[in-house]
Amino acid sequence: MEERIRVELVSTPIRIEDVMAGLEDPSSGAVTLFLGRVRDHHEGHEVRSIHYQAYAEMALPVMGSIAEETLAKFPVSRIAILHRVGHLQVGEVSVLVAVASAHRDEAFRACRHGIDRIKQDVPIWKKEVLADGTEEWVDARCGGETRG
Amino acid sequence: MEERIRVELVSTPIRIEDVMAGLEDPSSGAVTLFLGRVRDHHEGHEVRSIHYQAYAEMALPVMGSIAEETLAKFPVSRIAILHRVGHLQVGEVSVLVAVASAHRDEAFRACRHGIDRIKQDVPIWKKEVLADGTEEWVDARCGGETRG
Amino acid sequence: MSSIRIRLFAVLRDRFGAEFVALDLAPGTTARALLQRLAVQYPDHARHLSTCRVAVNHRFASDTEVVAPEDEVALIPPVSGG
Amino acid sequence: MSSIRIRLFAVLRDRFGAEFVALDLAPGTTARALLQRLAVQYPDHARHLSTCRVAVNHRFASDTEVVAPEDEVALIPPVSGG
Repeated sequence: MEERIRVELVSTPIRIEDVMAGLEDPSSGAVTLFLGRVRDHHEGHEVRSIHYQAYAEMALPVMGSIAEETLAKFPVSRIAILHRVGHLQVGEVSVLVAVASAHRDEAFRACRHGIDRIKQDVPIWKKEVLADGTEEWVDARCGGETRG
Repeated sequence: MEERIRVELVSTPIRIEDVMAGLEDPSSGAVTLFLGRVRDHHEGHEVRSIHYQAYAEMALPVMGSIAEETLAKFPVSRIAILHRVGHLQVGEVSVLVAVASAHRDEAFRACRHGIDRIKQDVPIWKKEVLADGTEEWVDARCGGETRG
Repeated sequence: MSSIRIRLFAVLRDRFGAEFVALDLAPGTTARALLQRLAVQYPDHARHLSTCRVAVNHRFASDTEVVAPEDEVALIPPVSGG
Repeated sequence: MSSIRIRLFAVLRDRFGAEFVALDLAPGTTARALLQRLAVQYPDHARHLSTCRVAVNHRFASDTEVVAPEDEVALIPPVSGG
């Protein structure tokens, strides 16, 4: 399973090209990628930056389970899930999910499944730093956050 | 419209990182990307490489129309569609569709729409070079090709 | 009667061994009629011609669109890009 | 009766002003009972505690899972990663 799955929690910028290189597989004609980036707005207020806090000892195995579950559920060959922690500016990549598969239908569905499950279960939290200097933890149950 | 759409037909390798940089937009929290790559097999035979031929004068405007149609149909902010032509080896990227949006649901749906429409209407054809040295044009109506 | 040069691609270009095929063009010829005339004139390629769409000036033409001598006409076999 | 240290994150860590909260642990205490005991002991945080899931040894625990003193227990507020 090792080389089919790449799961990482990182504190430095996520390098897309590196991740894509790791998904190379001559039998996979389709690759889908999802990137989550820090947006400049959330529910009507202006966001300056976001601090991501993780329960790392649990987040990593949960990300690993999601990767394995995705490989079991869809006929895909490889998956990469990376999440960044620490202080991120607007525009920086917070999460990456990439999937390689023979065909595009399953590549899209598997990638979507991966990011949906991450947003449900991975113990990572974001605290927004707003334009007025205030900071607040985002509660994923309220408002549009789960659509992010 | 200019800066929201990037459409290119290229004869050199597609550089993902460059394209992603062009999709940067502080209001877009979600980016989806689809890459089509040359697979080492197709309908049971072994593929060595693929030659892509385009009717360039028509392919570019059709790609542009698909990009505009996608922006009109989904609430996405930016889209890039690149297709490579010429001789590609197994593993090389033939097509890229990338979409930036505020939320992930529309980013996934718009990206999927883009690649589906490309495979329907863009006048580009592939000729496979098989392991036994024979070459043949792929007929997208037969077999699994439209699922690629 | 004027003549028109029709662009060929992919499998048709290989079969004809040329990038163009010329056809006499009666006034009022539609895209569909043009394709049928070619199939009559080149019965060996009729099966492949029947799978083609006609493009006029870089857009897919409807069956009833009339082709003029100054138009850029191309035959579009089933596409397989991506 | 033994005691257990419970890990806190995000909004709870800020509210408690600490990375851990200690709780006396009667034998047979379930994950659900642990959360209820905390809410009684810290009524100011009861509303936030009620939104948490309990993790035992890095996995989400069911309500009826029994917590042992040597387990690593954490409270997981609604996650907002991605």
